[in-house]
Amino acid sequence: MFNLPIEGEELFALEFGDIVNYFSLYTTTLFLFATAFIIIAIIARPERQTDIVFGTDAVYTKEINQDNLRFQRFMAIACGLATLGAVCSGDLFNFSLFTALIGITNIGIVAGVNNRYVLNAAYNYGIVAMVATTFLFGGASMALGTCGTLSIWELAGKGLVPLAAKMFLVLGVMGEGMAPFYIAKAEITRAPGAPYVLMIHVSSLLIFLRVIEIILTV
Amino acid sequence: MITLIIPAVFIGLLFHGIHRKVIARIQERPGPPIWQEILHTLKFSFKQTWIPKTASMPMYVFIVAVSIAIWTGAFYIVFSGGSLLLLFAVFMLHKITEHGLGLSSGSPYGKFGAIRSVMSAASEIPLFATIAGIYVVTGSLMISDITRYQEIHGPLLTGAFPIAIAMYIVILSKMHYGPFSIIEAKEIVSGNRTEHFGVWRAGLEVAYALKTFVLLAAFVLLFIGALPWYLMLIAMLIVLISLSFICAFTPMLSPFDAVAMQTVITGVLAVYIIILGVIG
Amino acid sequence: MIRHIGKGFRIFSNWMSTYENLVAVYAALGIVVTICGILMVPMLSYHEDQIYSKTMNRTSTLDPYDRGGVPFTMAEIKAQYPDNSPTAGYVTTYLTPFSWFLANTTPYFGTTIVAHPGGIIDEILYNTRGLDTVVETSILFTAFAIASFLFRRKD
Amino acid sequence: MDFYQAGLFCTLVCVAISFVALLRERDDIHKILIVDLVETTGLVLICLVATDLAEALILPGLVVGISELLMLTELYIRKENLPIPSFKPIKIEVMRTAPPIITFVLVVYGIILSGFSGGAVAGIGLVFYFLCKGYEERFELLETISGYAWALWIVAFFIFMILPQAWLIAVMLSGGAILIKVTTKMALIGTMREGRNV
Repeated sequence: MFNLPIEGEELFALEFGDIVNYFSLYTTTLFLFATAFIIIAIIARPERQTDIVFGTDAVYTKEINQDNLRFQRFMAIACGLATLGAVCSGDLFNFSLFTALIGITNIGIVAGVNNRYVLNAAYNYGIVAMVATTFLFGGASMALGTCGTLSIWELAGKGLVPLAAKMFLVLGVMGEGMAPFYIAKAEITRAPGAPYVLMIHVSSLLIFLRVIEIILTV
Repeated sequence: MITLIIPAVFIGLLFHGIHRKVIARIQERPGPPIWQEILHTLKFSFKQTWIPKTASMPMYVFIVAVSIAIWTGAFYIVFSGGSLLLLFAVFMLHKITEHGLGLSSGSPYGKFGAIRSVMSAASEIPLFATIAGIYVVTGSLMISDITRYQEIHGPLLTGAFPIAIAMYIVILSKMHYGPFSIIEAKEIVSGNRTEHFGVWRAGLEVAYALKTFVLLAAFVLLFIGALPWYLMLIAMLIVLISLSFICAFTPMLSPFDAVAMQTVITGVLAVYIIILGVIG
Repeated sequence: MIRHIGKGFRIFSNWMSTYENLVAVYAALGIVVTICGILMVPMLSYHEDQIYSKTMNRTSTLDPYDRGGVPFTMAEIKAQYPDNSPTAGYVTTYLTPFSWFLANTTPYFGTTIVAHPGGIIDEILYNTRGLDTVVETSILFTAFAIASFLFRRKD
Repeated sequence: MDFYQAGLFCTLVCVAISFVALLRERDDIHKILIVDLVETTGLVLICLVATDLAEALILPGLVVGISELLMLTELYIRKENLPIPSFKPIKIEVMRTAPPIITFVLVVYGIILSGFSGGAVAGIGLVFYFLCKGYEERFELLETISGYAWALWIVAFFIFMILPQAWLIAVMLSGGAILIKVTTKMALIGTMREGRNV
């Protein structure tokens, strides 16, 4: 495996045909973190949001629909699994596919919420997530065209991948994970179901961390 | 290494106290004694503790544990000369705990704090500029390699000044009472920490003290180089006091302005890094 | 002067804080990056030594579906890690009995005259790039789950 | 300038143009159409590699685009609270008598074909049947079958990876499972009318 002074030593590699997944100290940390939050999403009850009735002292808690809750939990777990895949994938295209899956499940987590603002924000976010796949796949395929391979193992440390492909990958991940585009994500966060909504942020930050490792490595 | 954590926590808490004191003196108030934050933490440790009925149960507790765990990990990374990328990861993961703290309780104030922390996601990106810049300059991301590089080529503070600014802004946006600390603005009570009291609050204070200590230590190690421990503490104190001055003199920005400001800074730094990368 | 800068900044931050503008912000970033990409095109050159390079045997009766080798044996595919998948080609050359019959008796299999579907798995790289296939179907599955959940909500 | 560079240049220009369209568009429903355009240019970027691998990568790319489109349009309908159009079934005699036999033929032919394309053929048969005949929805049943078939297909993939000597079983498993999966998924489209969910 590559021995670069970037992310700590390699721990173990998992082979699936031409796609070799690997775990370094760095990716293992991310992996464990995502696992912890998947477990939390599985076992935690959602919080009950309290609202203050304006102009009075009355406080009421919102009820969460049971069907919606199950669906949200399913999507949060799917999102967590996609994140696990994205942080350990050793192949550029496979990474972009996992990232696209994260984008979809993120919208799924809030899709069932009956709030106009949340749905509007989710819709706008969805459009950005769709457009971002162009950059993700474009970045991966430009790397393939100019280097002849997609494997991060083969590319590591050689600096062959052109800057344009790297920029495309980063912009793609920014779109899928909404990394610095704060506003729609802040609206989405208003949705109830804290353990599941938190998964949106966990996944998007982790893929952002991963893509940074990738562009520094290849 | 593990035994060093306890003094680091106390020094971090003391730093928080000094930070409050400096701000108070600049604003011509007497201010609390500098060990006030230590007393706070001890007091919270012995207060009654329970979990709010509306909270999302395991998550409410778990998030405090995660907060302590990641900063303990960061402490270990910085002082064992580990990867800077891992430190960056910890810093981003800290963002998650900020969201989680606010979201887990169900309180509207906590929720506001969490939403503001989601909005200010751009505040983490300058650290990426730091990392990319340091990698371009030194060719390594291992903190041990970077300190060795500085022994040969002199401190990075003079060699790569804009990168140091980026890291400084990152630390500034994490300081209490700073221009960017919209998460803990007083109009939303204590922001995302509103509903965490008793032992949970004490745990958070410990984690935040470690955070301040680790960030300041990382700044000194990355831009000035390895120093003996007493000089290092003095250097950290100087950085802290300079931050306190900024916090005392600047008003808190309104949330969207704070975020827009951070976005602009990030954009400028990104352009700088790309230029540095292309030329270098 | 400072007042104008402050006013401009306020307009900027107000604009940024409207989520209807989100798509436009991303599109603007996309345009900038794409233009950077266009400027860098002269620096990108095609790498000739590609994996899974394309070879077409026009005389084969299996023409568009022919991946080399006899079905159910090893196919010669230039894979990235051949030692990880020594059995590549076991599946990729599989044909349904009917297509096998067509291919053996007529030269028209896969042409417009007999536009007959290929094998069990049309995806040529199921064996070597299988993880892609898994993720791809998971994506479809998830999207379908979301769409049907939204479709069937009664409230 | 070789062919790849020329192709890349043209495609990137197309990407930029489509993004200009996205930048100027204000209407939500039109944004979806433009997004489809943008995705197509992304696929062209993959095509430019022109190897068997590129061919294998296009399918996932296409699927991602289609599935996101499916989800977003549904989200749009939900967001805008659009009512689902109701209409009376057309009363044509042939639509009551023909479906069983046509569906039977198509399903049998699909099973002979097996695999993905077989599933599509059999699925069309079922879509036709449900569109003409079925006024009651059987979402749960179809979904369950489809889900299990999908899981079996993934199991087959892992057999290929871990136990390559058992490839024949895996081929049969995946061929059968994908047939059922595609058939049921397409049949679900036929049931997507506001009927009763049994």
